[in-house]
Amino acid sequence: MKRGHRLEDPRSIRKLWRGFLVLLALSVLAGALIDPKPHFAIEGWFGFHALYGFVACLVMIVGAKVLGWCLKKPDTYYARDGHDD
Amino acid sequence: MQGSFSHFGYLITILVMVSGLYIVMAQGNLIKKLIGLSIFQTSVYLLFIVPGKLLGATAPILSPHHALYSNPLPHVLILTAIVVGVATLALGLALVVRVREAYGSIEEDEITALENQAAGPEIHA
Amino acid sequence: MTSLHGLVPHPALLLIAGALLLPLLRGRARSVAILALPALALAALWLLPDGVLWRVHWLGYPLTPLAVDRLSRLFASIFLLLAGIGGLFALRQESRLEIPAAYLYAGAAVGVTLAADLISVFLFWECMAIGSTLVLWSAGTPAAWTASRRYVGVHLAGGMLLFAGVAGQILGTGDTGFHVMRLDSPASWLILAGFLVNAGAPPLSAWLPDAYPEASWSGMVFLSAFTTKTAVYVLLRGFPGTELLIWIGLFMIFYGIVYALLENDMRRILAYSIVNQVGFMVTGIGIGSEMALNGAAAHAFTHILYKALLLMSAGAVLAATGRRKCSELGGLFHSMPVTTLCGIIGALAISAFPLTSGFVSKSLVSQAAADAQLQGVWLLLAAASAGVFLHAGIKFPWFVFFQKDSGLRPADPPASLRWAMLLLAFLCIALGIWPDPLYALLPYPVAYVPYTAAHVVTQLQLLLFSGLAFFVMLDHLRRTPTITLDFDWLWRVAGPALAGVARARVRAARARLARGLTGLGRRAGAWILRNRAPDGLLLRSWSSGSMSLWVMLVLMAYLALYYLG
Amino acid sequence: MSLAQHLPALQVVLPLISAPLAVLLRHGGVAFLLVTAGAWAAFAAAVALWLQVDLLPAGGVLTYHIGNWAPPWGIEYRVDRLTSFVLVLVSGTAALVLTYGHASIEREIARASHYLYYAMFALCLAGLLGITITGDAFNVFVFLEISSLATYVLIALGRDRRALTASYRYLILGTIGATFFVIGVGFLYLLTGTLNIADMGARLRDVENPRAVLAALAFLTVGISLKLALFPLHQWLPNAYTHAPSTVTAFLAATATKVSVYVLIRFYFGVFGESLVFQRLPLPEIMLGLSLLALFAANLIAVFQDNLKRMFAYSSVGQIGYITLGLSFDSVHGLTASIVHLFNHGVAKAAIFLLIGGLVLGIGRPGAPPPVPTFKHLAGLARRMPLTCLGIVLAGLSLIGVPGTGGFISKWYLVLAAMEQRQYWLVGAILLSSLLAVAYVWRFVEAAYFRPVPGDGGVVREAPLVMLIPAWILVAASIWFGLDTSLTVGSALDAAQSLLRSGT
Repeated sequence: MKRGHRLEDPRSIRKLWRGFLVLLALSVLAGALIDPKPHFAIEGWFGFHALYGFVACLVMIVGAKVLGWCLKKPDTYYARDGHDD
Repeated sequence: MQGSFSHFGYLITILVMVSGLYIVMAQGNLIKKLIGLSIFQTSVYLLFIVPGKLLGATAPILSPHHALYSNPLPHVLILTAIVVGVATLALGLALVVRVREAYGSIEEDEITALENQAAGPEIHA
Repeated sequence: MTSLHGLVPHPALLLIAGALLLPLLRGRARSVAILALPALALAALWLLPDGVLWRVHWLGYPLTPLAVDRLSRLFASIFLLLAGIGGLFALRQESRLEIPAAYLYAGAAVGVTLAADLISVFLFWECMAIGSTLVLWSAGTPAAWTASRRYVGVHLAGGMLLFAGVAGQILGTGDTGFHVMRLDSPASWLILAGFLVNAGAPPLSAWLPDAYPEASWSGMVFLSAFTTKTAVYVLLRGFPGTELLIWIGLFMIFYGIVYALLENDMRRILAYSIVNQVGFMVTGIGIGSEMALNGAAAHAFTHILYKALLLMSAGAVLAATGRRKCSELGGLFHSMPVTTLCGIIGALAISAFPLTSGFVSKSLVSQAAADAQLQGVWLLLAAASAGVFLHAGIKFPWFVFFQKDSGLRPADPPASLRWAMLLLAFLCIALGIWPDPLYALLPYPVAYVPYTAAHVVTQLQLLLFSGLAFFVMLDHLRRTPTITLDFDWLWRVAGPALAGVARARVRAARARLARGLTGLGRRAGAWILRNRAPDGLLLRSWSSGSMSLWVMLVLMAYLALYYLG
Repeated sequence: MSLAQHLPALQVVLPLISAPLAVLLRHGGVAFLLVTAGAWAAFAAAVALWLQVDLLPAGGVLTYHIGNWAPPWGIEYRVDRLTSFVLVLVSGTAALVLTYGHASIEREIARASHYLYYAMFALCLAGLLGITITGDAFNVFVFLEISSLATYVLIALGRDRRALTASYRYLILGTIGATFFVIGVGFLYLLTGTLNIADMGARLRDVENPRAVLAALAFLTVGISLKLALFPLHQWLPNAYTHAPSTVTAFLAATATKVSVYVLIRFYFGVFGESLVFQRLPLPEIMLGLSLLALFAANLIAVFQDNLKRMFAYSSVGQIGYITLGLSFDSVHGLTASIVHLFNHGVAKAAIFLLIGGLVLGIGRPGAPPPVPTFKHLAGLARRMPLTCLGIVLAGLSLIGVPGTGGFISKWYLVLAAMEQRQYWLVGAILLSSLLAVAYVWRFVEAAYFRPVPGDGGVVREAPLVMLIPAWILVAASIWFGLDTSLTVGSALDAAQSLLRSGT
């Protein structure tokens, strides 16, 4: 506990990353082994969900960023001018 | 002839009514206002009495010499109304005396100024 | 009424009566009462048979304040369950107002679910607004106070819409019963609008993240559970299959995700995610198939549990550190292992990870969208699932418990709080592994198996890769001490600003008007008196003189209108 | 049995004779006992009459011929459902206010004039009861003036010198109003040759001169509107309510304007409803416009008041808007709303003004003249006068129309009436105007509950029980009549149905 927790050790973080990537790969490969039973044609594509999840998140993050540029204010915004009264 | 007379009565009534109301509106002096109010009330007495009066008729006392009687009811009513009017006037005058004691004036604009002064921002209307 | 259930009290009224008596109790008696009240009410609920149990007449209308069916039993049960666990969590709350207020609030929510006529629904609905406002007040901070004013304003407005709608509906149909409605009259639109305000639907959604985070560390647990879920319940009963709701729900889903991504305050993140989750339910109601409605109901059930769990962990952090902003938190896992664990379980459940309760309920909704061949909706729901993992599933625990070390070392909360969290965490996992009891409670029979290999694998792919996206984009998600403007800007800034301008205008106008009237009075006086008194007698007697003038004016107006009309 | 037969006369006579007795005995305490006993007796008579009317078939009327002169020549007292409803309200409020008033009067009125206060109160009560019960149009005028003259004196008894000018202005306006009323009655008398209200309605059907009927209608409407403080003829009311002694304010707010509304209903639906011109007039439109003005303008002005009594006085003007709005619909639901609101608002307002009386007593220093209750005094008051503040808030909820309070019931029927006529915008207006009520009640809550107690707050005590109990009875009533509506709505519906049935 003196110099940080073992979870904060850079080495274990690297290990965690590796484990995570392996998990990702496994989940995609597992997709090949099962019958996807698609509701829609698009679902049948190999690794569709993985790709879709990733891309959708990117789009949402970027979208939020764009919105943030327009609408972000310091968190003292309402308190500042006494609007909050 | 009779018709124009009754109209004449109404005209007088209206004239008295309007002038009484006008005095109430236009005068700032509290006593003059009360006078106006009394004049205004008087018009009502006329309003009731005038149609009760028939030309050539007499007071409603049963008598073999007369066939035509005035309607007594309006007179009775107006007696009551006169009592009410006197009471109102008396009360109004008593109030004016008290107002004079409290404010040292019976001019309404001066009183209003004093009131607003005392009340500060409290009075809006 | 002769049989046993005639002796069973109305669960909602039982809880409300208890709430009103609670302030009289002190010490151990109070603690026992807090825990026993919801339990008694729950027992009462389950002793009641299905069907209409109470009929009363009020204002000449037949009311049915107590009627039980599968749907109402489901919602009433979860409300009472949560009231009890929330009471356990809030046992150490210093504010003596909060738990009575919360029980009043919970009781009213239960009352809504058990009422089978519109008037009773409305009465309990307003009671709920009062209870929730009191919960918010009991936080006792100036911020909570000002937020509660905005909150109560929105809810009164919503209540008015509902009131107008209910009155119109009863007058239009002559029926007070609360049944499925079609959007074919102004009244039903008003009712829908009133319901949607409480659901946190746009454009009035901002009240939720504005108000809830200002509640006390325990107050927000109560707030998260009842208002929005009661709205889901009434939508389920009143407007199933209304297509408009699909689009409103989808908007709420993505609104919640995007705003939560931008948010820095951990409790506001969770508040946005309430909107997001309610969006799933509203979408389900909009789809309207049996499976979708089951999904919406089940999701409301599980959501109440895991959202309460998340908010309890956030509340524990707040109570221990006094901080709410992600930019000031981090590394708390060192000293708060139980809280961290519970927060993670809640986060996994809200993300619908396999083996958690969210998985078994959310799947119902997306399966229903797929069954209805709504490909667009289905795709958006899938993206939304990924988004939920992004903003609530990873972001909340990561920034609060991990990321950089903030140096804070608060201890885990006291036993009553820990037990409340562990109980909820257990329920989240248990329902995830063994969903059959939940499925058995749903309004329609369930023939759905969530744990197929395909479903588990695809869901894992979706979630894991959104996790990847999170860590890849971590730099872009750095927390800044900012807030994001929302519709509430309209009434927090624009409204007061306009009012300020208007006030100045009105003041000027009043001066102008006074001048104008003065002039008019002068002219009128001069006109009446011909050349007398240049300074206008009418003005001088402004007070009683003007009053009499008004009398004359009104008389003239009447006469003129009568003779012309 | 003979006593029961004479109940209608006793109803008025009992308080009436207590007035001269009080003056003759010249002792405050004795006068208090006498007049209070008279008021309770009147209340008992009102309840007994209520029960008698209850025994009659629907729409039945009890009549009593004064001096055994048969109507339409003699003066007739008529008691139907609506009459007995208003009688119960007026006499009940009077009894409670008098019982409450002793402690408050001690502080607010010089001891030497106590017996006069009680005498005037008794006269005012007798006048109001007389207006309600009599079936003779001119008799209404006489009783109206009896109650008005007593009211002017009562208002002038306020400690503040502004009470004098308020009373004077009310005297001028009230007299104009009463005179207008009597002018209207005069026209009707000329047209029909009768003063009996019921008879008048029947004979008006055959009158061929609509212009004179219109004039009568206009004068009566304006005259009564003045007394009931319909916007914009309300200007006498705020000052009168503000500066009068607390008990007087409470009594007037609950009864005087309400009785005027009752007279308006009697004449509109009982007399003019029979005539042919009534249906062709833009009367509902005018009434509607003025009521809406009252709802918004008066309620808005109320929000910005600094003086608590003045705020609730303006709120009264606004609330009267609801009552006249109900009349303007000219439908059973609308009329029901008016009658119910007349009752519910009377109860809630009386409660509020009584509690404010206690509040004035609590914040005042002993010996000093009673202070003007402004928002400055309210800061943190809830902690020191919890019962008073809670009571005001609860009664305030009824003003807002929160479900579960009396105010909700009246709003409900108003909304129903508006929807019946497909005037949805009016529903919005009604609901929006209740938000204004929220605003001023909220101001009270904020000041009393959330502002810190000022450092130099002085000693503040809760009002004495003798004041709290009557006030809380009224508070409880305003809640009770929101839950159990069989009395209020039941009788209002009855009354509305019979009024409209006879009308068209």
